[in-house]
Formats: sequence, C-alpha cells, structure tokens
Amino acid sequence: MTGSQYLLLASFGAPLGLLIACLWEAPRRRLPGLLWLAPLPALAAALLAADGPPLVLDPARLRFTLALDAPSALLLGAVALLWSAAGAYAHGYLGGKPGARRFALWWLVTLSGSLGVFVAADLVSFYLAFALVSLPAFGLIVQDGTPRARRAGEVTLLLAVLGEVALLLGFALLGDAVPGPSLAIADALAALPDSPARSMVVGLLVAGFGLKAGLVPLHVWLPLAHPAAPMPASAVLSGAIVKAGIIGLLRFLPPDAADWGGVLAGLGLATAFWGVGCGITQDNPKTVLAYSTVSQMGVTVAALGMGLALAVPGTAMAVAFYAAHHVLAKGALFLAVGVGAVLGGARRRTLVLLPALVLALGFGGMPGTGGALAKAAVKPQLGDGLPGLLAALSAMGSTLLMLHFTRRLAAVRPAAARSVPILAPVLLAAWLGMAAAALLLPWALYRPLGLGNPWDVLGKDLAMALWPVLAGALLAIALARWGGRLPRVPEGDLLVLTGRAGGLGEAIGAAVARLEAALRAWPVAGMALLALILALFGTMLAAAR
Amino acid sequence: MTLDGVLAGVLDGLLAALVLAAAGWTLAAPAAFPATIGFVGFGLLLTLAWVRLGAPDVALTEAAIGTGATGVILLLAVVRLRGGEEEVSAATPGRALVLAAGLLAGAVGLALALAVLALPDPAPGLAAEAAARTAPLGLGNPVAAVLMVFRGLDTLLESVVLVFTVLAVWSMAPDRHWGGRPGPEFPRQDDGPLALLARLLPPVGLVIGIYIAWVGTDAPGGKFQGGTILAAMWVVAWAAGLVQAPSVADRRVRLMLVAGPLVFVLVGLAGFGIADGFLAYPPALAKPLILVIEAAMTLSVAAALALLIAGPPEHPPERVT
Amino acid sequence: MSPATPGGSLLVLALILPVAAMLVAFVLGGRAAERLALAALGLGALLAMLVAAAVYRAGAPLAYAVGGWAPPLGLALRADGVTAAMLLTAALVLLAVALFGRTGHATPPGLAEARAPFAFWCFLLALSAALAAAFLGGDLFNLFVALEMLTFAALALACLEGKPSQFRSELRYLLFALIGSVLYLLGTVLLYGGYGTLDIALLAGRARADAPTLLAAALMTAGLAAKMALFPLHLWLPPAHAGAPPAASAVLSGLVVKASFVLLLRLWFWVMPPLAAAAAAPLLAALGAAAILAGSLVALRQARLKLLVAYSTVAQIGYLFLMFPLALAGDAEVAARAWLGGILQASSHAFAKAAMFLAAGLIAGALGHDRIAALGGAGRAVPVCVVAFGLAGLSLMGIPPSGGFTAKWLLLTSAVATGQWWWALVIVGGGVLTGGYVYRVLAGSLTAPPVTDAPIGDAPLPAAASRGPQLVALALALVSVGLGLLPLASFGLVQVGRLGAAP
Amino acid sequence: MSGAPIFGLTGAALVGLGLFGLLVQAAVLRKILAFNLLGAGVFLLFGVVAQRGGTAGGGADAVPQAMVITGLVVAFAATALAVVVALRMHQITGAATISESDGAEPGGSDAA
Amino acid sequence: MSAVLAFLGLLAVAAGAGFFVAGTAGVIRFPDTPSRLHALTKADNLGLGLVVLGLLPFVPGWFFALKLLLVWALVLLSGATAAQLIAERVRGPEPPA
Repeated sequence: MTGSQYLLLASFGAPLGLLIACLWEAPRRRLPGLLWLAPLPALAAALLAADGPPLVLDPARLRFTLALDAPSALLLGAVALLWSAAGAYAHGYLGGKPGARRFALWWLVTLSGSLGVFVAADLVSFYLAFALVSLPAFGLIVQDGTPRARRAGEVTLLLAVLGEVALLLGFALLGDAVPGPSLAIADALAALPDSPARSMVVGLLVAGFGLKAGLVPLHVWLPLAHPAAPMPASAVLSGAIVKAGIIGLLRFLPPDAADWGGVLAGLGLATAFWGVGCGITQDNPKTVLAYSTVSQMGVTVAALGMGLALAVPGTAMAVAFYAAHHVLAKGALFLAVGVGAVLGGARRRTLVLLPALVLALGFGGMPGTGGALAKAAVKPQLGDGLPGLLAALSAMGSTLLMLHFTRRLAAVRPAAARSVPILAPVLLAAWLGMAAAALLLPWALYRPLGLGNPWDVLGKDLAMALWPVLAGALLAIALARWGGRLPRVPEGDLLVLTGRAGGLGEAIGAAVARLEAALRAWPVAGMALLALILALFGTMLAAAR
Repeated sequence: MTLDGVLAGVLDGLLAALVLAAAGWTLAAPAAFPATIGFVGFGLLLTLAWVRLGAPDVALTEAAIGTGATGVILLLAVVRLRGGEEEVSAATPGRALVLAAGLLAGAVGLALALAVLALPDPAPGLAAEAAARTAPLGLGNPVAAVLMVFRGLDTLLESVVLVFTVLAVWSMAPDRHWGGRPGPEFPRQDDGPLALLARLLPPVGLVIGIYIAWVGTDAPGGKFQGGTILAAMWVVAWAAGLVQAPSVADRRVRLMLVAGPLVFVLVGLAGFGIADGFLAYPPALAKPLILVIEAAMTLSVAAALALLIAGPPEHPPERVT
Repeated sequence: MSPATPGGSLLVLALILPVAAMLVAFVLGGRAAERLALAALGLGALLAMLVAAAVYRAGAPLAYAVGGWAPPLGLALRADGVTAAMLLTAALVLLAVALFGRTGHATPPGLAEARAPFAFWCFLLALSAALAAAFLGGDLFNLFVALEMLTFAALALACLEGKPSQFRSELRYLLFALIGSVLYLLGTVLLYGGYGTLDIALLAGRARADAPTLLAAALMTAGLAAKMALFPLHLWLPPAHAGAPPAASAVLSGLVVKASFVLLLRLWFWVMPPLAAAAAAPLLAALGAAAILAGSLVALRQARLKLLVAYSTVAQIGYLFLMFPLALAGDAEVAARAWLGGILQASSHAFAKAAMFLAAGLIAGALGHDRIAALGGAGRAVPVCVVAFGLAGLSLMGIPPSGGFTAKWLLLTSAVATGQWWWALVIVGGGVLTGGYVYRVLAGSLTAPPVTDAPIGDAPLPAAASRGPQLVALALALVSVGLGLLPLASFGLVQVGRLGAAP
Repeated sequence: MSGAPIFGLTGAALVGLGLFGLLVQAAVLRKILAFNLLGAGVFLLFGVVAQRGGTAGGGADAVPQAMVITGLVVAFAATALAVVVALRMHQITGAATISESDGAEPGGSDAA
Repeated sequence: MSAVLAFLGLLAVAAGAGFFVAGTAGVIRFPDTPSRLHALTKADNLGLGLVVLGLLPFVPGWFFALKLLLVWALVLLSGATAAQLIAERVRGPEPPA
C-alpha cells in the first residue's frame, strides 16, 4: 500500500480513530480541544494523494475501494479546512458547556462521513459514508435542546431518511445492472446506459443527492436546520455537509446524461432564484445565509446540468472549484456571525463587518475576489444565451441577498452579558483564517487546476462582471428602505404545506389502527384463517388446472 | 353387496349419524354442563367408530384418554367455572358473524370431504412393511412396534411433553402455593356409595390396567391405555378422600413422572453401544428391553395423567408438623 | 438418501442433550436445575457450532435414521444449511437469555426451591429441546409433536409471572396456536393418504398437483401462518409477548416464531409442487407486505414500549414472507440470493428482537413502567440498554452495516432483478416506518428525566442497573449488527441442501 | 378392504363443526370442547386412511394408528393445559371468555 | 356348538335389546329423576346381562367369557354407585334413621 493509499484510509479513519479513543477517560476529557486535529489527514490526502492509485481492501469478498480524483481532492481539501477551522471554533464556542462532549461525539461521526463521501469509490462504502453524514447531523442540530432545534432536527432526520431510501433504491437498481459481483462505482456507471431502469436510477439518485444539496422542493430542511444548530455546526452544515450532495451528483451522473442535464439546469436556476426570493424576507442573519446556500447550490447544480447538456469538457473541475469557493466563503460567513454576536464597537466594524462585506460581494462576482474566479470557472458552462443571462441575474440576486445579510449582521446587538464574556482568541483566529482562505486560495489554485490565468480574468470585460454587483447594490438600498412591506415567509417556507400532510398521516394511522383492532377480535381472526385456507387452495387449484 | 355388507353399511351410517348428532348437541347445548355430558357421549360413540375402522388400540385410547380423562377434566372445570353467563352472551358474535363463520367452516369441511374422497383408495400405506417388520422383533402388535421401534422418537418426545405439561400446570399456581398438594382437597368419606366404589374398584382396576399395559406388545393395549386406567383408579380413591395427592416438591413423584422418558432415553443411548444406533434394539434383546420401557412408561403415564387431572396446587404447603 | 451420514450422531446429541437435561433438572429441582440448564445450554451452543461446521465442511445435508430404520418406515433427523444456521442462532440466543436470566430468575437465598425460577430453567430447556426437534426433524408428524412441545413451552414461559391480564392473552395464544397445529395435522393426514409417507426428503419432488395435495399444502400453510402470527392472524402475539417476562418474550419473539418459518420453508421448497407454490407465493407475500406496513404503523402508535416491540415482531415477520415469490421466481442466481436474504433476515431478527425485548424489559424495570411518553431518564439509568435497543433498531431498520441491512439488501435486489419492484417499495417503506418507532423510543429515552419524580433519575436502581444483563442485551445487538459485516461468500452454509442449489 | 367412505365424511363434518364451534362459541370451556371435536375429526381421518391402506388380510395400516395414539395424548395435554389456564383466569379475573370486548388494554404491563 | 344353543343365544340377545328399549322409554317418559334412575339401572343392567348371556355361546374361549362377565359386573357396580350418588344429590342425604 503506497503512502497516498494510507492517506486515503487516514482521511476518514482519523475521526473514527479519535471516536474509538474516547472510550478511555483521558482523551474523552480533552475531546473538544482535539476536534480541529481530526480533519488534518484528509487535508494532507487532498494535497498529496490526488489522482493516486485506488485502494482496494479485501478484493475477494468485500471489495471495499477508496479513490480520489482531482475534483474530489479539491473539494476534500476545502471541506477539511472548513471542518478544521470550525472544530477550533467549536472548542472555543462550546468550552465548558454541559453537552460539549456529546456534541463532540456527534461531530466526529458526521466528520468521518463527510470526509468519507469524497474518498469512497464503491456503492456500499459510499452509501455507508452518506448515511454517516446525514443521520448523525441530527445530533448536531438538537444540541441546544430547544423545541425549535428538536423540530428542525426531526424534519432534517425524516428528510435525510427519505433521501437514504431513495439512494438505497437507486443503488439496488445500479447494483442489479452490474453484470459481475463487483460493486465499484466505475463499473456501475459503465453498466448504467444499457440497464432497462436507467431513467429511474438517475431520477432516484438526483432526488437523493438533490435533497442533500437543497434543490427547490426538497430544500425545506436547510433553512430550518442551519439557524437552529449551534454556530460551528451551522458553518459545517452549510459549508461541508451540503457538498455531499454535490459530490454525489458529480460522481454518479453518467457523462451521457444529456437529457438530465437540462432538467438539472432548470432545477438549479429555479432554486437559485427561490433562495434569493425567500432570503431577502428573513431577519435572522443565519437564516439569510441558509437561503444563500440554497441559492448558491442551485447555481452549482445549474452549472453541472448545463455542462452535461452541452457536454463541455472539464465540467467536473469547474463545478468543484465553484463549490469549493462556496465551502470556504459560506463557512467563513457563518463564523463571522458567531464572532459578530460577541465583538462590539469599532473592533467589530474592522474585524468582522469589513471582511464579511468583501466576502458577500464575492458571491456576487465582484472582480478581484475569489467569487469572481469561481464565476469565471463555470463561465464555459453557463457562458452565453439564456442560461448566461439567468446566471448573471442570479449573481445580482446573490449580491442583493448578501448585502441584506451584511445589513442584518450589522444590526445584531452584541448582548452585554453574553455567555462568552471574553472573546476567545481562537474564535477570531478561525474566522479570519477562513476569510483569508476564501479570498486567497481561489487565486492560488486557479492556475494549477488548469482553469487558466487568474490575472487575465481580472483584466477581461470588467463591465460584464461589474453590472450584476452594481445592480444588486441598488436593489439592496431599495430593499433597505421598503423591505418592511415584503410578506414574512416562515423559515421552512414550503414546510407549512406539509402541516396538513401530517394530519393526513395521522388519519391513515388511526384508520389502520382501527382495522387492526377489529382484526384482533377472535371470530374475525378465526374467519380470516379459514378464508386464508380457501384462498390458498383456490389459487393453487386454479394454477394446477 | 352381500347381506352383511349392507347391514354393516347401515350400522356404519347409523353410527356416523349418532356421532354427528352428539357433536351437534355438544355445540348447541344451552349450557356448558350438558355440553360436556354430550361430549362424553360423543367420545363413547367415537370409540365404536374406531372399532368399526379396525383400530382396537385407538378405540381403547380414545375411550381412556379422549373420552375418560378429558371428560373428567372438563367436568371438574365446568363445575368450578360457574357464572359469567352475561359476559358469555355479550361476547357471542351476532347473527351475521355466526352465519359467515358457518359458511366458511362449511366450505373448509366440504373441501376436506372432497379431498378425502379423492384420495387413492388402496392407499399407498406402510401396512405390509410394518406388519412384516413386527414379527422378527418378537412383537405381535404392529401398532406397538411402530410406537416403540419404528417411530420411537415420536413416543419419546410425546412422553417428554407429558412430563413438562405437568410442570406447566403446576407453575400456574401462585408462588405461595408451591410445595402444596395438587388439586382440591376432597373430604374423607368413610361410608356411602363413593367410599364403597373407592374400596371395591381400584384393586380390580389395577389388575386390568397392568394386564392391558402388559398385553400391549402382542395384542391391542399398551402403556397409554393401561396407564390411564391406573390413573383413573387413583382419581376414584382421591375423589373419595381415601388418598391425598403427594406434595409438588415430593422427589418420589418427580421420579415416577420422569421414569418412563428417562428409561427410554437411557435404553436409546445404550443403543449406540449394543445396537447400531440411537433407539435401536439388538434383535435378541428387543422384546425384553421394550417391556422394560413399557413398564416404566406406564408408571409415568399413570402419574402424569393423574396429576394433570388433579391440576395445580390450590393450598400453600402445610407447615411440617 | 443415505440413511445415515458420518456426522449423524451429532444430530442425535443436539436433540437428546436438552431433553435429558430437562428431565434431570425436573427431578433435581432448585438451584441444581439452574446450574444444569446453564451447562446444557452452553454445551448445546457448542454442539450447534459443531453441526454447522460439519454441514459446511460436508457441503451436503447430514442425515441420521433413528433406530436404524430408514424412512419411510422409520424417522430421519436431517441437518441442511437452514437447519445449521437456525440451530446456531437458537443456541446462541438461548445461551444469552440464560445468562440474562441468572439475575432475574435465580432461586431466592432462603428457599430450597421457588416456583418461578425452577419453572423458568426447566421450560428454557424444554424450549431448547423443542427447537432442536423442530429444526432437525425430517418427518412431518414428528415436526407436529415438536411444534406442540414448542407451543406448550412458550405458553408456560409466558405465564411464569402470573399477572392477571396475562392469562387471558396466553389462553388466546394457546387456542389459536392449537387451531394452527390441528390444521397442520390435517395437512399431514392428507399427505399420508396420498403418498404413504411423511418424510420430507421422500416427498420432495413426488408431489402431484391434485386436490388432496393442494388442500394439504393450503391447510399446513395457513396453520403455520397462524402460529407465526402473519398479519391478519396476529391477534395473539402482541398481548402474549408484551406481557411475558423479558427473558421469555425475547425467546418467544426471536425463536419460537422462527420454528414455524423453517417448517414453512420445508413445505414450500421441498414438499409442494413447484407450479402451485409459484402461483400461491404472491398471496403469502401480499399478507407479508400488509404485515410490514400495518404492523409498523400500529407499532408507531403504541403507548407502551413492550407492545411496540411486540408489534415490531408482527411487522418484521412480514419480511420473511416476502422471500417466497422472490425465491420461487425461477432464475437460479436470484433465487439463491432471495433464499439467503430470507434466512439472514430470520437470523438477524432473532438476535435483534431478543436484544430489544431484553433491553425493553430492563428499561421497564429501571423506570418502574414502560410508557413510552415518560421514558425520560432511561438513557441515564440504563445507558447500555438504550444503546443495545438503538443498535437492534438499526438492524431492524436495515441501516448498513447491520445484518438486517444485508438481508433487506438481498431481498431488495432480488425483487428488483425479478421485476417485482412493488416488494422493493414495501421493504423500503417498512424500513422508514421502523425508523419511525425506533426513533420514538430513542428520542424519548435520551431526554432528561422528568423533574417531578426526582428519585427515578439518579436513585441507585436495584437489579436493572447491574451490568450483567445489560451487557447480554448489548452482546445480542452487536451480533445482529455483526452479521452484516460478514462478507456474502461466507453465507454459503445456508445454500447447502437447498433444492435447485448448485450441487 | 375399502371401508365405506362414510367415516371419511364424518371426519370432515367433525372438522367443520369443530372449526365452527371454535370460532363462534364464546365460553372458554365450550371452545375447548370444540377443539376436542376438531381433534377427533382429524384423528378419524387418520383412521380412514389407515383402513384404506390396510392389506387384504393384514388389517389396517399401523403407522397412522400409532400417530393417532400419539396425537390423542398430545391433544389431552393441550386440553389439560387450556383448562388450567382458563380456571386460573376465572379465579383471578372472573372472566369466562377470552374476547377483548371489554376494551382492556391488551397485554401491556407495568413494572417488569 | 349346536344350532339350539345359537338360537337360545339369539333369543337372549333379543330379550336384552327389548329391556334396553324399555329402559330408554322409561327415561323419556318418567316424571322425575329418581324414577328415571330406576329405569336406567334396573332395565339397562338386566338388558346388558341378557346380552352377555346371549353372547356366551359364540365366545372363542373361556377366558374371553370371563372378560365378558367382568364387563357386566363392572357396569353393575358403577351403575349402582352413580345412581346412588345422583339420588343423594337430588334428594339430599338420608334422613337420620
């Protein structure tokens, strides 16, 4: 096993190792402090083990394979960085609180899943990693124990389970399509085109991953869960966990899925505008950020969809780059909200509001920021014609939404006697570190990843890049003045509709319970037994004729 | 059809009609007590049917266990389970349900009748082979040969079932009764008809019971039938108060209960050594071994049936005086 | 069929050991019964492993003609892959329940012998003997006697605590199980009338599709379904299993139901004419699907923990019935996969359900009640139990890497492969509903204890808090999850002796 | 020696009656009686099969008859057990039927 | 065994059957329980005696005949006891002499 294969194993093995270490008293006591260490092997794997040989464990039976190609490595690196920064932040943020250790345990499980998703290369281990990233997230969300957090956690868990179900069915169909016993994703993809249930498989996979990525009808859990979760958890939820859906789409959509490309593009753009539309009506800055995540994921999926539809080469790397930037920027902004809630006065303006503003404008595609580079990377996919226009409009929307966020962030009154009286230096370090990464890393990686020269992106048609930002700023000013008249959208927007569905479920449950109780009466059960005899006899007799 | 063939047909038809009439009465009787009496009558008529079917062993068993022992248990229960008429009438299903149940049960019965008629008439049974294999074993009665030799495992499992059914019945009592005497306490009657019967009948019954158990290997009879008669004799004496049921914790009673199956298992395991496998008998020693097992089994069956009739202990154990 | 293969005497020992132990324990009584029972069940587990190893090594079923008389006249004991797997499952669960019962059912110091403990150990041995007879039996009438013995042992174990409401539930169970047994017996008489033998191996392949044989099959299937509490016939299972003591309900739900399942497999895959079996299989599977959905829905609405777990049994039994149309669907490779899925579901459910009932019993013991609404504080009082319950729940839900997942994955993929996708939907729907009620219990027990009755929370709790029984429940749950980690190829044992399996 | 099919029909009729009784009779003891009728019907069918299987001179087939004897003893054990449980139920709860009509909470128990 | 014995046997069995019919008629027709008990115990036992007597000539051996007589004796014993018990139950215990 070469060095890089060890790294692959270590990337998602480290958090699990730390988890097992917690059985003993010593590491458990210092646990919250060690959180930031866990993702580092994954960061090293991203940097060193990209495009290394795949690692196959127990080839005869289990065929447990791990592999890491370039786009996955990029995403893995960004996600690992965010987990590490959020881990340090969590140590400072939680400190001595009672539930800290339990939170850390849930954190480690979700971390291993989130990293594992990028390296898993066979159906079963990918499903296992995906289950590990979606189900334990419940533990992170309900950490505060408030009824609002519990409801958000339950909705997230229910939708996560439904997502798992869709994926299980999809993988079952995929597994069936593969002729041999092998379960590797590559073979599954190869066998997919000629399998009869191709469209069903792709549909199920899109539903499963779309739910995790937050595409429109299935996004309702995102704006509910992120605000309810404690600060580091929201950062990770928005930044890293959502990306599991993106890597799933990247890895499982067959290159020839042109028909699905159009669907994805449509869904993505709809999600982008829906996110902006709902976001501007929110007051809580974390909810605004959540809706911004929904919108940005929409743009990412749209880019992927268009890339597939037009069969543009290099789509995977472009989409990965866009998503990686989102990981860093969005994670940083969530940390900013945390720090902003504690810091006060002048230091708040300089250390929090200013960098937050720059990052916010980056989302709009302000030239010179990482965001601009991200938008340039996906330009070949969303380049021209209607999708290009729509992409520009969504950039404007993003700018509007982010400026609204900045205003809401500024409006947050740092409560005097907050539970964290002194600002733990590590919180500030984490926030500023992530902000710097969000700004500089795109610049550093643009050329090595073969996306072209970052500098000439800066130089090219400034006007094309600038007008969405300016238009967005104008709208933001208008929103600031007349925002009050906008209709108040409840956090989970579409979730309100499901309220009635709950009632329906209750009615079905009651009806089934009454039927079952009736069947428990002795004469009825006896007659059911006799009827079963006659039915079996009749069916077999008919078949025998 | 010869004359006596016709007569036999008429007799069978009459017997069948009587059996069904008794069964119908058992279901339709107004109260539980007459229904139980009807059931006992039904059992006796059924015994005749078994004689007509050419199965004397089974007729004996049906009379002894199917009608006698079951009848006693049910009569004892009916007497002690008085009351609850209104609960029963409330729980009786309505006319529609009764009709539906009747239709379904009738349909199953009809299907069964058709299937029985459709069975191949000279049924491909094991009659010849069983009969042929019984003689070399030194046994006269093929049924005993099947029970003890060919399907010995069935009989062994069944006797084990009897043993732990007794324990199951005992374990239904509350904790404080453990160690007490099973069943109700009958007052001691020194004179009167029951006392006369209880003194006159048991000696005769013991002889008959042992005779039937003994003759089982060569002629209709056997351990279950003989054991039941012995148990019946004990029940008569117990009902007249002449004997008391032994305590539940009494080691001797447990040894009696377990004797039959344990001997059967030991002889079976000995089969590994002296014969070619479990429950196999060396040809020379077959008959004596079987008789030893039969004797032990008769003892166990008698004890088990008597204790099952007696039921769980109903009083705490008397302090040892 | 050779009358006796070399490993045959192992089968006799596996059957006679618990029988002899029960007889001797009955005579010795008191604490000797407990020690003898533990020794016998330990040895029984060893024997089960030896039988499984022998079957796996031989690659063919072991057979033993009892008394030297080969069928049709004599009786044969047979052990093929299914028997070996279920025997091993039963032996391990019984051993675990025996270890669990050491605290709850020990003879109190003062007395030489007390009713409940002494009866518990004797009935546990009787149950072990009945299960061995049911799995090893090769003759349909011999299996009838084993079934009856099993029913009586289960009834006696469930009535052990003598709770007032329990006698009514157990009487319903006894009467309904007896109807099932008599219907099974009715089937055997028709088969004997038609073929002159009741030995399964001799009957295999000879069945004609005429009226008596088909009626016999229908009667036996309905009888066994009644004893397995398949959905419309499940009236007796929830009250009987919920009211029984924890050790008893673990064995009842985990093992007793599975004996009838093995008999059903013998009937449907050996005795019945294949054409008729394939025609009637969808009916069985439809009832199974109804069991999964209705059972889970009703379990979701239960107020008491033990009733919830009992209804979960009703639901999980439905999965066993989904196997029939899939395994009879003709394609050999898919049939083998569905067959393995069914057996693995039976085995992993046995472990998971035993763990769940033991955990539920301990939780009820620790809190003094088993109302789900007020389960707060269970997480702190008996933490290992809640973890065991959760792990068992995961296995029942079919979350990887549990045994339940592998079983459901196999059934799912074979449903998809044979184009019967509706069973796949039922499997997945059942999984989600199961997740629902497992979540209800876990969420309830992980919340903080209600402030009002403070003593519940941290008061030193008597028997329940002791580690032993909790670790047993955890061990069972871990085994159920561990079954999922075993790679698929090592389950070759289950295919041994299956008709139509590659020779 | 083909006996008249009359006893086969009787057996089938007894099974039908027994099943009907088990379903419809409300009192517990009446149900146990019906169960014994059902058992008697099944054993009668064993007898008919035995008689049909008999060789010309050799009398009836001994194997089904042995099964009937074993079956009778097992049925007796079942009846004894059922009667004892019914008596205990009656003594403790005064109930004479096993119907759930009184809406009692099925089975649920308080402390283990 | 001459035809005469056979004829006499047949005659005895017929008479026995007649007594059984009389006994049954008595059970149906008589007004109260004690009188019905008389009908049962007297008529039926005598009827059985005659039937046993009638069967004796047809019996394969003396041991078989002994068994038949034993049957009759046992029926007599149990019939009498049962009648006494039922009568005692219906009429209450004997008034002190």
